[in-house]
Amino acid sequence: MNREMLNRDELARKKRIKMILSIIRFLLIGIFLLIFMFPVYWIAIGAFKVEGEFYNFPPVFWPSQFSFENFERAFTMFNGTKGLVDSLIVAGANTVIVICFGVLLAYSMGRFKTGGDNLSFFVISLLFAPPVISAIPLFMIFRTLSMLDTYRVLYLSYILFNMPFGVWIMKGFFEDIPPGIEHAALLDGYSRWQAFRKYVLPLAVPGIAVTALFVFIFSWNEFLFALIFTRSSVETLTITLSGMIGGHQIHWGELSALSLVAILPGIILTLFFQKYLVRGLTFGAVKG
Amino acid sequence: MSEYLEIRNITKEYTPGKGINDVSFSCTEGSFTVILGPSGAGKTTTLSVLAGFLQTTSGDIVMNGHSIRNLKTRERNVSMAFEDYALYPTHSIFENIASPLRARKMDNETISKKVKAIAQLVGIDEHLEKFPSQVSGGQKQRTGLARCLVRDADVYLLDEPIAHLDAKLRHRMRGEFKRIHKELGKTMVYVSHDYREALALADMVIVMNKGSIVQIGPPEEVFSQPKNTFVATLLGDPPMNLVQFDHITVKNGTLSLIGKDFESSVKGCRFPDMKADGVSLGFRDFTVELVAKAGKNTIPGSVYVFEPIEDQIIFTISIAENRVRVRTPRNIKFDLNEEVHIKLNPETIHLFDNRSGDNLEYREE
Amino acid sequence: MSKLQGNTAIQRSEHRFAIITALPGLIALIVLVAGPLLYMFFNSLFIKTLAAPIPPQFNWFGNYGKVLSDSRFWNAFKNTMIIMGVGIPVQAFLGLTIALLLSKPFPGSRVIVAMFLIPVMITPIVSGFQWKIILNQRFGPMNYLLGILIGMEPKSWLAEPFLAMVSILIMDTWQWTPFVTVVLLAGLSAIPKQVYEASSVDGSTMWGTLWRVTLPLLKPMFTLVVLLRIIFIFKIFDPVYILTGGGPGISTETLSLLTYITGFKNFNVGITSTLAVVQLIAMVIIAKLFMKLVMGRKER
Amino acid sequence: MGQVKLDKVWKLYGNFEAVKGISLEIHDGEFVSLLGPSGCGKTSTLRMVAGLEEISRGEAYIDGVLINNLDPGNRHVAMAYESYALYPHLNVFENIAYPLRVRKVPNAEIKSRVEEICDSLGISQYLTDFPSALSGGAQQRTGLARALIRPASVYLLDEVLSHLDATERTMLRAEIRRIQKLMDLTALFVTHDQLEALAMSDRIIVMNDGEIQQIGTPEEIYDTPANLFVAEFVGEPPMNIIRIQRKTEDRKNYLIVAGQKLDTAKLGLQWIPDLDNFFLGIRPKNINRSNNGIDGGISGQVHTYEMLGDHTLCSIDLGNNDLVFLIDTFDTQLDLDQPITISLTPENVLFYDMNSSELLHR
Repeated sequence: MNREMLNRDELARKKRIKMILSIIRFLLIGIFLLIFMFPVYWIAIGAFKVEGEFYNFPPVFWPSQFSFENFERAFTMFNGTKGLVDSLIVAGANTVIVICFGVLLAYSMGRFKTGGDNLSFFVISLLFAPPVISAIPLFMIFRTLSMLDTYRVLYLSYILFNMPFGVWIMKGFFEDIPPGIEHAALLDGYSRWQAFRKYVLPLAVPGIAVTALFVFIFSWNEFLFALIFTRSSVETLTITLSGMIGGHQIHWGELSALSLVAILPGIILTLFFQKYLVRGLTFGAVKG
Repeated sequence: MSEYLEIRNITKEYTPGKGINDVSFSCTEGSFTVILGPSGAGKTTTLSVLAGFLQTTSGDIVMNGHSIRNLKTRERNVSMAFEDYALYPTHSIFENIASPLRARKMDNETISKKVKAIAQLVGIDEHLEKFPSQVSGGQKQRTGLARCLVRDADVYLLDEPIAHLDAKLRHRMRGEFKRIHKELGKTMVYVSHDYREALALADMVIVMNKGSIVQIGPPEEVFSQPKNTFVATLLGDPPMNLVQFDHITVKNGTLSLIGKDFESSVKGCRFPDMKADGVSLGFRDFTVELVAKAGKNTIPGSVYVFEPIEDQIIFTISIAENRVRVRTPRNIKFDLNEEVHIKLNPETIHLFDNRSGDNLEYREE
Repeated sequence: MSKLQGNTAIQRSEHRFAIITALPGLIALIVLVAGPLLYMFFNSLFIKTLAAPIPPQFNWFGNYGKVLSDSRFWNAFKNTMIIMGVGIPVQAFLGLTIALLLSKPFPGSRVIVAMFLIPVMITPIVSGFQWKIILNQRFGPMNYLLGILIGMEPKSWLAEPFLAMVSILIMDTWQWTPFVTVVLLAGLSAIPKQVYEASSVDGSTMWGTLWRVTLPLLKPMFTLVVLLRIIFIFKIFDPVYILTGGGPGISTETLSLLTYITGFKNFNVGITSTLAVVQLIAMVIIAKLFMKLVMGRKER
Repeated sequence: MGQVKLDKVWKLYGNFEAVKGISLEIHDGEFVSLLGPSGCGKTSTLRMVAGLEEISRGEAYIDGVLINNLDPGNRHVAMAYESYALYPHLNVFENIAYPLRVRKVPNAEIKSRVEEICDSLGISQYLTDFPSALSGGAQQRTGLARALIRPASVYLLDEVLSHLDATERTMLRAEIRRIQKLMDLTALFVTHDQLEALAMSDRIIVMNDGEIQQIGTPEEIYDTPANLFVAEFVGEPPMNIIRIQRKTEDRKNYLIVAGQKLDTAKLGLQWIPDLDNFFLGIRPKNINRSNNGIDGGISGQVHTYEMLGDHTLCSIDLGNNDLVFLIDTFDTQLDLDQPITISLTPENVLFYDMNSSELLHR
């Protein structure tokens, strides 16, 4: 009986320690979450502040009233609408090009090892190279072709970083599809091309769709090439944003409002495609 | 019956450990051939060469009198079931089975009729509307089998078609295969690593190891007259026992065995007179008896361990460095490390050369 | 490659299929990507500028010598190294801590992890801009919060060289620690549960298991994440451009920023191309390491 | 010392009852198997003994000490795992040495003890290899060595043979049994393979649905399964279970089997249950092919047959797809659908209740 009592005590003590540990754990998670979410919160809250609240000290952590006038002004007075539309055009066109050209190359590399390790290495090197290093030669070529400040110049130049990315990631998706599927289709009496169209491509659709989303967001977020290759007739969202910070007076409210719009696609990808996000960001090295 | 499918001296150089080397065999029309071997033996490579996924480095494949070596997979009219099923995840079970018929542009009515008939034969007819991800492993395997059998092919290739089923289902499917083959009467080549499937199903067994053919023969022959120690230990559970001896002599049907610490002799053997060094004696667990005292045709050993299995006991006996397994009735009792004697049956023992592993009395016909 | 070297008709047709499917993408890659890179290498051998209509002058490898002896290049190199040398260890430590906190799933943990990840996919120039607000000397919340929490005097974060570098490190750490966390989380989830159980039955304590089992098994993931961070820091441009613009002076100028300024503020084509080639070579070496790492893992 | 006692132990996962109040005892030096299909609660039971799962209700004792609240490391148990659970970053030597390193045993002693245990398990040549370079058999030997290297009250073996190929499995099976007997270890072994349980155990505990179905020696379990579950689970091929209807005419008992009327006396049965409907259980080995024409035979036709070397396994269709299996050493070739007559060995016939599925005794 005595021994049992001892055991009861010990059990209670263990339960207590376990509880304290888990409280500390969740407290720490909460603190980290707070820190990492704060900048995003600050943008979001800033978008709804009225003009004067920006210059208050201590800063306003919760606006007295939520106003939509920053959004209104960002879209009407600060070129926000053009930025939005141009970003959609450029990112959309680039995504279509990269996926259409990339899918077949990725399939060929993934299934037939076309080009072997050398081509893989070539693609991955391009993927890792800082875009700024291609800016000068591209600028000179585009200038010679009189393509500066057009839509074409952007969605073509974005191929530079998006094509290696798309090909590399989709290659991984095709490698995940067992070759037995095609063997079975060949035995059934289909040609290579039919086997690809009828059985392999449908299987790869989810992977291709997520890759497309990535490519779209990378184009959407792009700033450097847009800064160098376009001037006034084309103006993507990132340029609109940087324009707002460059002048004599920074329009904090409108900037926050437009920033909030700009980061939405990325946030959506993060929240709904978490599994693929890790795979994409590690270039397929971690399969989420 | 003529040779329907002939494989002539096929060699496939491939990544190390996966190729096949100078493989030749033939199948008569309507026969059931089982290629038996451990993993890495080249069984699947052989099938892939027959199906046309892999191209031979040299050699020829002749079907019905014509070489098919230079035909593409879809021109060969062979059908195949895969070990990992290789079903199309984006299509229903029905469409999976219908796929070979769709490729041949058959009309919907014929397709529906044929698919339903074959689905019933393999027992998957209740799941036709489902998708591969919604059915069990056994049902996937049946689907793959149905897709393979639904069309009229010259040869059916079956790659470990029941390997992933649980023991009870595997046992049942083995029986079903026999009936399906009888019903369809088609030429089938079946790959397996399980000797039971080979013994139970085959007209002819082809034993492969490391990319080469080791022995070809009817199942009973491969079991009772193994060409070498590899075949002897591949077939049977437990595998054939082997005991190594330094010298042996045979004279007038008396086999004298000389080991490290002991000598024995077996009278009444069918072996011709000979003298040899480094020979293994082979016998199966159910052909010998365990006795307490040395006597005629016995060899001594000690009990390493004993395991009761069902209504029998399997004794593992140490004979010098060798361990052999002997099956006895349940009433035989010996203790751990106790000395015992194995009484051999001179009719059912084999002699193998230690170095080459060859059966000393095996003759190629 | 060996699979494609066919001699039979079938193999030739397979080969043809592989090439035809690869061709469109390959041409796009070569024309748009490889072409300019070759042109860039060609340019790096000339004294050439867009600022004045002077004919280009062939200079062998003179530009390379000039770049490698330029103190501004070494300053940018040093700054890039500082971001790597300080940022990556800090992020690795923080990332591991958070990964360990999150490693045991709890209700809602997936959502929490997803929220943590938001900084990674934020438009880079927006992250530069938001930190510009937060670190604002007069009305930014950073000075306010540090003031009430630890009683620190308000600092002019972006105006002093040292603090400007700290600001960039804070921004980079904010944006990339969550990335480190999820990669390590993936690594943690790949460690079989039974290994931990074996360790506890074997009598090891929680800390002992962390040191003897968890950390050694996470090593490949650490290597991967460090390699990827090095690549990303080489590329970093937008947020630094917005937050400090390389300033004050050139105290936070990175290699990417220097390349941009040389090319599009000073219009010096030859030197810019040279800078670009140097960075490309560094990347090729890192790509080789990455391939080895990824391929090596596949074999296991 | 090595005794385990479970007293009405429960494992609950939310509302799911994985283990339903089982009680059992394992004696010193005994090898006991927990046998059952997956999901029967056998692994949960083992993990509760190891301390890897909390005991929801009831009490567990090792050597008389209540262990409910002890950490796994303090229970005097050692364990080997189905998937080996080796430390991938440590070589074979360090894997085996791990429990000793944790206990801060001096290096020299570690070295000699590791070498000794590796010798007896035949893995001395792998000491510097990493687990990923080893065959399944060598990995499992390493796992066993890690468990055996330190003295424990009870050794817990969780499906340790199920990932190995047939040859390695039979070899290791014999070696575990030998080491256990020679060193007089107490072992609790979890398996779903009835053959392993029969071969290795002193006693077998058959579990299903979180409850104990039968506890007994291998002979008892095989010869007289306590209910239909055990009867069908133990034995390969499983016991034939035949639905029987009893009829009494002219004070003679008749059994109706698949529509065939059979005379009890001629079947040689000493006793039959006093019920109208019940099941008859008979092992395939105890069915004989009788010569045609003998009374008391059951007739049917060959459904399939397989010659498996030393024996032939044959399934007989008694009509209505009621299949029975029999094992024999036929010399003659059989044909599919060939008519055949079979008889049962009377002393091996068992009867089971139709409702409770329990064994019926005289």
